[in-house]
Amino acid sequence: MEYIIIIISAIFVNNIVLAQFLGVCPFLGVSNKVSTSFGMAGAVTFVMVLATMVTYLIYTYILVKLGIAFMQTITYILVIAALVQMVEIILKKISQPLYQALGIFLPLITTNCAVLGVTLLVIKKHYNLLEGVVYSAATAIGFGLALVILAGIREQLDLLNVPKGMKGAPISLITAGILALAFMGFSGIVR
Amino acid sequence: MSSLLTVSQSPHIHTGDDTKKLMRGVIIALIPAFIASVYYFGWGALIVTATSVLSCIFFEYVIQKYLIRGPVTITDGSAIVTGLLLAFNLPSNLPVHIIIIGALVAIGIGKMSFGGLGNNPFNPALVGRVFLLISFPVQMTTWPVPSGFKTGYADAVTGATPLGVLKEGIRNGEQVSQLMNQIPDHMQMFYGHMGGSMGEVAALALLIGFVYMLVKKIITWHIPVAVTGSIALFTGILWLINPEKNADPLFHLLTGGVMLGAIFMATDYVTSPMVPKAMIIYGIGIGVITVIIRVYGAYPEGVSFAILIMNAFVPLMNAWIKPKRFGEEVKNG
Amino acid sequence: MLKTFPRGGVHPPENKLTAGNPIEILPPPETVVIPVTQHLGKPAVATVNKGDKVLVGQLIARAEGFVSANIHSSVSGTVSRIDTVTDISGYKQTCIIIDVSGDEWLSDIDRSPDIITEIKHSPEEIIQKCLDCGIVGLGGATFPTHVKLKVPAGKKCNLLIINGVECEPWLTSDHRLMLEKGEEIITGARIMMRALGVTKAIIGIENNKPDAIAHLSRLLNGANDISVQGLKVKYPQGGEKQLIKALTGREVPSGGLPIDVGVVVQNAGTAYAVYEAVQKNKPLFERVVTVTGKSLSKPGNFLVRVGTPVAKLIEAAGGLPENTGKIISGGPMMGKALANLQTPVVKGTSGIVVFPAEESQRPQVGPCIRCSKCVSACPMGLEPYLLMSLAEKGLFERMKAEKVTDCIECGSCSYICPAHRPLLDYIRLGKTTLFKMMREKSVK
Amino acid sequence: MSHTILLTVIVLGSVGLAAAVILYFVSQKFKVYEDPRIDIIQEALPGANCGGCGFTGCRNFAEALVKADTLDGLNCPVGGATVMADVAKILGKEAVVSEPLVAVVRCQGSYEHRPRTSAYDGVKECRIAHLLYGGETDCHYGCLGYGDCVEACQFGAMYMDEKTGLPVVIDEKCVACGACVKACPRNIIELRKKFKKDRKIYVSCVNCDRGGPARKACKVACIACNKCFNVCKFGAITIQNNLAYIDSFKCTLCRKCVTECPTSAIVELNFPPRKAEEEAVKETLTQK
Amino acid sequence: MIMSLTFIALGASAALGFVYEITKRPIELTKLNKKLEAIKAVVPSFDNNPDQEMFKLPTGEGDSLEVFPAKINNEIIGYAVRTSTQKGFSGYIGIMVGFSPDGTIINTNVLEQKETPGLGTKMTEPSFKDQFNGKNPDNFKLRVKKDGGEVDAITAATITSRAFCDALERAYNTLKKGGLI
Amino acid sequence: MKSENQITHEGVILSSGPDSVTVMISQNVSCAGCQASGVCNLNDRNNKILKIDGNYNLKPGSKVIVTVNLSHGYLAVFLGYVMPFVILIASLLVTISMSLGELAAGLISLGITSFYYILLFLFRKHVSKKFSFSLKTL
Amino acid sequence: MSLAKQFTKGFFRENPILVLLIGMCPTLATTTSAINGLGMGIATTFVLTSSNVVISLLAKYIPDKVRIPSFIVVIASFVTIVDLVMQAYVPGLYETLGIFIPLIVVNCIVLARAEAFASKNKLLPSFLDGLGMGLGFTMALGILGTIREILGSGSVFGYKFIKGDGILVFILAPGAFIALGYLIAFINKVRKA
Ligand SMILES: Cc1cc2nc3c(=O)[nH]c(=O)nc-3n(C[C@H](O)[C@H](O)[C@H](O)COP(=O)(O)O)c2cc1C
Ligand SMILES: Cc1cc2nc3c(=O)[nH]c(=O)nc-3n(C[C@H](O)[C@H](O)[C@H](O)COP(=O)(O)O)c2cc1C
Ligand SMILES: Cc1cc2nc3c(=O)[nH]c(=O)nc-3n(C[C@H](O)[C@H](O)[C@H](O)COP(=O)(O)O)c2cc1C
Ligand SMILES: Cc1cc2nc3c(=O)[nH]c(=O)nc-3n(C[C@H](O)[C@H](O)[C@H](O)CO)c2cc1C
Ligand code: SF4
Ligand code: SF4
Ligand code: SF4
Ligand code: SF4
Ligand code: FES
Repeated sequence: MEYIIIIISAIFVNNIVLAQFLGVCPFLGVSNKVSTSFGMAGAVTFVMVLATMVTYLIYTYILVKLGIAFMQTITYILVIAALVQMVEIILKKISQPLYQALGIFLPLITTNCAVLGVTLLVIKKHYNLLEGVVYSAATAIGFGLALVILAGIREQLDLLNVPKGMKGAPISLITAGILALAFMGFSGIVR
Repeated sequence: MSSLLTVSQSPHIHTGDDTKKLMRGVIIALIPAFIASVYYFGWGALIVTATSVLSCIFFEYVIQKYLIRGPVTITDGSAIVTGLLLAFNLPSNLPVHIIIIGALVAIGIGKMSFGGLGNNPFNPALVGRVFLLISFPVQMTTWPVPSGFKTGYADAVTGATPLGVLKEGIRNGEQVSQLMNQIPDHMQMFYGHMGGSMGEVAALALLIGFVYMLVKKIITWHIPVAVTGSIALFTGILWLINPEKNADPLFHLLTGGVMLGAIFMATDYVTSPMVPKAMIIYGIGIGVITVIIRVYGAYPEGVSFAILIMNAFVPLMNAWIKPKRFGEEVKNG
Repeated sequence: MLKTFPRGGVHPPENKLTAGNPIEILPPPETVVIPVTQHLGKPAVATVNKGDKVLVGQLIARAEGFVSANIHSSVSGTVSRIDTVTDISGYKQTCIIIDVSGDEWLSDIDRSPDIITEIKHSPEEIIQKCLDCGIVGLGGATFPTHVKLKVPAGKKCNLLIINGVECEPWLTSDHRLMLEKGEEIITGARIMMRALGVTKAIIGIENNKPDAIAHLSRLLNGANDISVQGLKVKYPQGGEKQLIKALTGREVPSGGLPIDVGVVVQNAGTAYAVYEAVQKNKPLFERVVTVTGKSLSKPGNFLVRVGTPVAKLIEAAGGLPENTGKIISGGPMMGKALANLQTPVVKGTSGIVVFPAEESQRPQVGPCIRCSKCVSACPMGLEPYLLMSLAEKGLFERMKAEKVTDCIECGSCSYICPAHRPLLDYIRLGKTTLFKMMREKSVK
Repeated sequence: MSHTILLTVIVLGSVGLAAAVILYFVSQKFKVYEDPRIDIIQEALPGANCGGCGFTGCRNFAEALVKADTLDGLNCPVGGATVMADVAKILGKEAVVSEPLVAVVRCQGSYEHRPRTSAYDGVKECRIAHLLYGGETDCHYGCLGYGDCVEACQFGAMYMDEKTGLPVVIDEKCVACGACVKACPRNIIELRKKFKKDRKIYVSCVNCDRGGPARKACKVACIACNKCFNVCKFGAITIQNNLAYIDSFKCTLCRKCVTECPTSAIVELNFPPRKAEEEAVKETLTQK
Repeated sequence: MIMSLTFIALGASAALGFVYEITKRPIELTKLNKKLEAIKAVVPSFDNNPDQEMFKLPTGEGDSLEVFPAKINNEIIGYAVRTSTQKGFSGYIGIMVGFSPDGTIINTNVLEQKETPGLGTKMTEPSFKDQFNGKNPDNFKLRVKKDGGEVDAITAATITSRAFCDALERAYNTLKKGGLI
Repeated sequence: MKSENQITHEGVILSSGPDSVTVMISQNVSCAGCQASGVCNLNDRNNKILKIDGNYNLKPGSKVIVTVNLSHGYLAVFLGYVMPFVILIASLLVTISMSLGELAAGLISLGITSFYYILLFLFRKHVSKKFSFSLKTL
Repeated sequence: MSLAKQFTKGFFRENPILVLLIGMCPTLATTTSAINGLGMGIATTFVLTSSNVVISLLAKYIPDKVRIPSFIVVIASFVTIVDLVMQAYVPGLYETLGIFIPLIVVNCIVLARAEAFASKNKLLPSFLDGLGMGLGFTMALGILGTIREILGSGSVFGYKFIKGDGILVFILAPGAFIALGYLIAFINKVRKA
């Protein structure tokens, strides 16, 4: 039950982009195609979970143990940067075509802000490892959901006539705003 | 023959229906509900409606003329429909400046920012309504009680909506059967004798509008039936499981704008799917989300949010759910 | 029990003013202009030269290649020119222009009024006759009939459908033909059945022609090879894919032909033309044309020689009304607006509809309100609103993925759109652009 | 105090080391590093982001330029030869010199010259009108006048002349990107060699009808009378399909053909007045 | 290359460790001060260090509350109780509440809350929270009027108001059970 | 012909060999719409360079269209990210429920995930075969 | 480019938020009021300026291959310093800005300036660039914060000018998106005009 609450909260009630403002840049930046958004969602999920797990272990079993928790930010960012790149290298080593297919399908997943944010939040919310992992996976799914919805709307708007001044970022932001408005309907479902 | 022959592509004839006529049809279908709201809420209903409609038209005109600098199309009547539906979603004693803000949001943010009629992914009236609900929670949840035709405006007697009473009570651990004594019975609710947004209360009047729009082929049955059907089904299940914690399906259908939402707002052409199959999925989505919000969420009603949320999925549905193409299931051979 | 096709369709006002007017024979005009392309396929090649004398029914242009059709003179007289003239399609085309003198027919044409019901010819002979006589489909597409009657290798045909639907508003030429030449049409159908090697045929007729249904049923008199089936009135029932679906429940696959489901569809007029070609040795050089319009004083159905200028037809129907705005060749749903009254009648001309000026202008276009009426009206299950948006933005590849090539150009979508969107105009743009792209690709 | 600092140093040192090792490999594989010449070239490009080069923007084009082995087929139509020469200099590669071109509208079928014979009431786009029929006049080759070309031009180098109903190219603004050529369904617009002072001589007609019908449809149609062909000493003129054509690369602007044309289908632009005319002008002046 | 990165890492970490050492005390002090400020705000001035004398009292619901006794000359003049509730609109609300030794509420101070801005957050405003000052839960029913109590709820934020009452009630009952009042 | 389910990118041939060509994708289309791309240096917004097998006989500098099936893109995401995600979560659930302690559980599941990648590496030939690119000249 | 231009380009022409559209998260999250926005802006400006300075000094000694990690280390150190200092001396602001202080480290603008500018330029220009960009960022945050505060709470820098509440949405998430959307649209319009 606890996990279900974490999941619902992270996907709907406290959606990472729409309510917590993390990962807004990629949310606006790469949400122009639905297919890409899907791929992005899959990739981000893995990266977030992996990052959460590794940083959690480092934080709890190294930084805290040594009493240098203030080193959190700097260690996290290095660890995350290295992890993301490592996965890339591994994939490239495994199969060049697979890597190339990924490469021209997805933008590189440096959803920096969101990944770092989630890893920090896991600590801030005093989750244990499993909760943290579930939380980050659900957060990533929430990110994917928002991304896919926005991509759908943008694909539709591309075929219509949005006023010149509103094209691009402004209309995406306003769409995101209305989406956030709608998602507020879920407030109170978990507290 | 005096002038030159006109040349154009086929077809050379047309039904004669146009956007304006459709909008006029919706307006006509809203009249019974309007009469009912004036009957129950008096001057307030008139003032709210007039303010909302006029500001919607005004803002649409101003934005088209001075900001977008395109053709002005306020005569198509969609702004009137938006204005009416926005008004129908507001309490009948809402301060006028709030109504004007709502109209500005509905038309300015909800509609014209996207390019006006036909381009908006979200239902403008609901964008306005939800915006107000979140911005002015106090004013937006102060409901005048129906008291026959009265001339008072801001000083109307206020009370809770049936859903509000229910939600409040259940939170406090009271039993549904006791709570039901505090609220009008189902028949009264059917006629509209209860607190609530001015246009949502009279289920009977709204149903008359529904029948009119069906007959005039303005809308099809799919969305309203899917919405109400799924709400009935899900609340029915909950009710059967625990009738002391959950209200009966009919109660849910008659309260909190389900009828208004299902008949007039979920069916908005622009923001609903194009294919019957998708319409049904869309309707069920609205129903399910409504029930979830009502039963588990903070808001006592939930139709508005549910419609907006499903609006967001409409582009995806349009992209994925295609009509059955002729000659499709036969493999070429 | 009335059948119909299950999805889409519209019901425009029928306006069949001329349903009760018997076919009148229109005498040949002073000059005729006969285009060498009156069919789908390669243009025919002129076999006459300037100054040549020709007789009615004489071959004046020969079919070039397999999908093509012979062209015969519809009058007797002298070839005055072979030149490019604006034809019905709106572009200039090679035409043979003949100055008429007298009305002298080729001698081997059987002009007697007798009806010959006995079929003596073998399938090959029938097909050869159709080729010789330049028979093409008269239902609109003018596809050479001899090609259609030759079932391609590997395909099997087990049903012939005679299309007597005439779902276009205003037009009544097929209707009159079925009433006045019922026996001939039935014989024509039997001839085609023999050519195709099928034992069953259905004549599909919409229920707004009860007299035609009754008449043909009476003539058939319980024959078990051919049946008449009434159909609910719905446009575009006459589209062959819709008609097959309505009559048999079979669905022609996307991109396929009727023969893929074992059916061949022929227009009732075609059946009559086949009858005349095979039994009477008469080439296709005249046809029934409905000339109609509320403003005409004498609308009617006329038997007209191919090549007659449209102006002549309108004269016969009482002259051009003062406030004419638009003249349509064909029906108002699929027909082409004429730029020019000198345009000649061709084999495919089924009607001339005259609209007054106030009905000729298209209403102002508004933004799509996504009412989905076009989607539900499309008999092919397409999404016209989407196709139009894609065409506007030049996304032709996506139009292809959305099956724009399946569109039968019935116009139901434009007809019903409350925003008056020129859906079909853009869909055509997409189709032609795509076909052009495909052609270019195949050239590469 | 020193205890924490020590720990900090150790931990960060090791994390930094680990990261360094990983990122070192990564940077080797990925070359995050950007060639600085890209920036320089981008500066050199006009920055119109018009896509005329076939890339999505000037920067992408700059990157392609830097990475490509030769500059074959890479050309910035906006900047033209000068910019490409600059680019070539920066990169130390050969630029492929391309002659400057300019768009020319080859139709003079104004309202005045071409009588209307029908009224079009459809989508006001050339590409759609073209599908339907020959246009509102009897010339089925000429300009339809709905301005698809003007729409297509990103540089504001075209406008529709209200009086004639024909598009006009503003020579100074035209960068010869060819967008209008592609947009015109009737192939009326041609990219021709740009002479100095924007002088031009060309057959302003695309009508392939025989002389009679062509003339009937439009007063200034080319009727393929062969007179210009006969007078041209440079072999610049060809006549095909009842239509004369002047090859701008062979034309020397001698102006002989212009006066020959009986229908004024050949246009000369931006020339000083001719002697005879000059005199005539003077005469009229003196008369006054 | 690796050397240079290591150097940077070393330099950076040295700097960090250094700053950390410098700010460690102030950070701790700030935290302590905050707590003391909160305590000061809800009880009369005292001359002891309530933080050091803090003790925990079980609530009887499985958890316990921190109680900070305020004294003058070793004489108890009040208790600051750090109470909390989960019943807020968005869950957890933490409140410091001061009681005089007879159980009268002296003042309240919201320490932690996540309520909706403009709605639930109004509980931090005097117009709401000051109504409790000087009231003794013994004879002042800690319930919103809707539920038959004496508390004026915040308009449209009854839930928050209830939660607030709940937190105070928990503090009061805990003290009472602990025999302190 | 491009249809709904293909990803296409424009590119330029950089070099051409007997059995493969190197193509530079002129833009990472997914990043194309991103406003931040102008200042974004962290990721590889920069042009992607692909090696595509096959003899295409194209001159360096010629413009081409590289096409991949959308399903290949999804497959790549699945193999590269989704599958390891599932494995990571599953192994974590299993190890935690075996009450191994967080540290051990975490490390073990990380190990299992790397094992997945090793497996993938072993099957790389098989994997590589699943992806094909096609080139078309512009 | 003159030094003055290095300094001022971030204000408008290359304003990171309004024109380049990066660093959206803190922009949206911390602008519930003008003061909060400015606080975040100043913190970011500090990191931006100091990392620019340090990087321009060190760039020579850092091999290309480890540039990025080195920059990250430098930036992250300054972020941590800001974090600690704020925690110690402005705890109130620290609490409202919350998680977004550590997130400065991933704000694209910081790394982007380090990469694109500081690593290639001398100390003074880098300093001015960082300061200018930072001030541009701060300015944008301040503007957005002011707008949201006026609309959402009916106050300017904490001084209320209306009775009661404002339009609450504007201090909540949806209002942040909407206000920023229109602000950017407005800037686009001004820029084009
Ligand atoms: C390219 C092409 C090939 C055709 N081939 C055949 C054929 O082999 N057999 C046949 O019975 N009909 C054939 N048809 C005729 C079609 O089935 C159909 O009758 C004709 O296109 C007219 O139909 P419509 O008036 O509904 O458009 C062909 C049509 C086209 C356009
Ligand atoms: C929308 C549409 C409507 C049609 N309506 C008729 C019709 O009413 N009567 C008819 O004979 N053919 C009609 N046709 C043509 C038929 O599809 C088919 O081409 C014809 O019946 C084949 O016979 P034919 O080759 O003898 O012309 C229509 C075609 C289309 C696309
Ligand atoms: C987005 C949202 C935020 C809300 N925030 C609060 C809150 O912080 N505190 C609260 O008591 N009620 C809040 N409410 C209102 C409650 O859901 C509930 O409607 C209200 O407390 C009913 O009580 P009333 O009788 O005071 O109107 C919020 C509602 C919504 C929709
Ligand atoms: C059946 C029908 C329902 C409509 N419902 C709404 C509605 O719920 N809200 C609204 O703002 N406009 C509504 N409109 C009007 C119009 O479609 C709307 O303003 C567009 O969304 C504006 O683009 C409706 C129109 C029709 C025909
Ligand atoms: S899309 Fe084509 S087939 Fe469908 S209704 Fe329109 S014209 Fe008819
Ligand atoms: S019928 Fe017209 S308005 Fe309705 S969806 Fe189709 S194109 Fe749009
Ligand atoms: S579109 Fe035509 S006129 Fe405009 S710049 Fe390009 S070539 Fe010149
Ligand atoms: S030149 Fe071509 S594109 Fe331009 S207006 Fe004329 S026909 Fe249209
Ligand atoms: S600041 Fe860009 S993603 Fe958060």
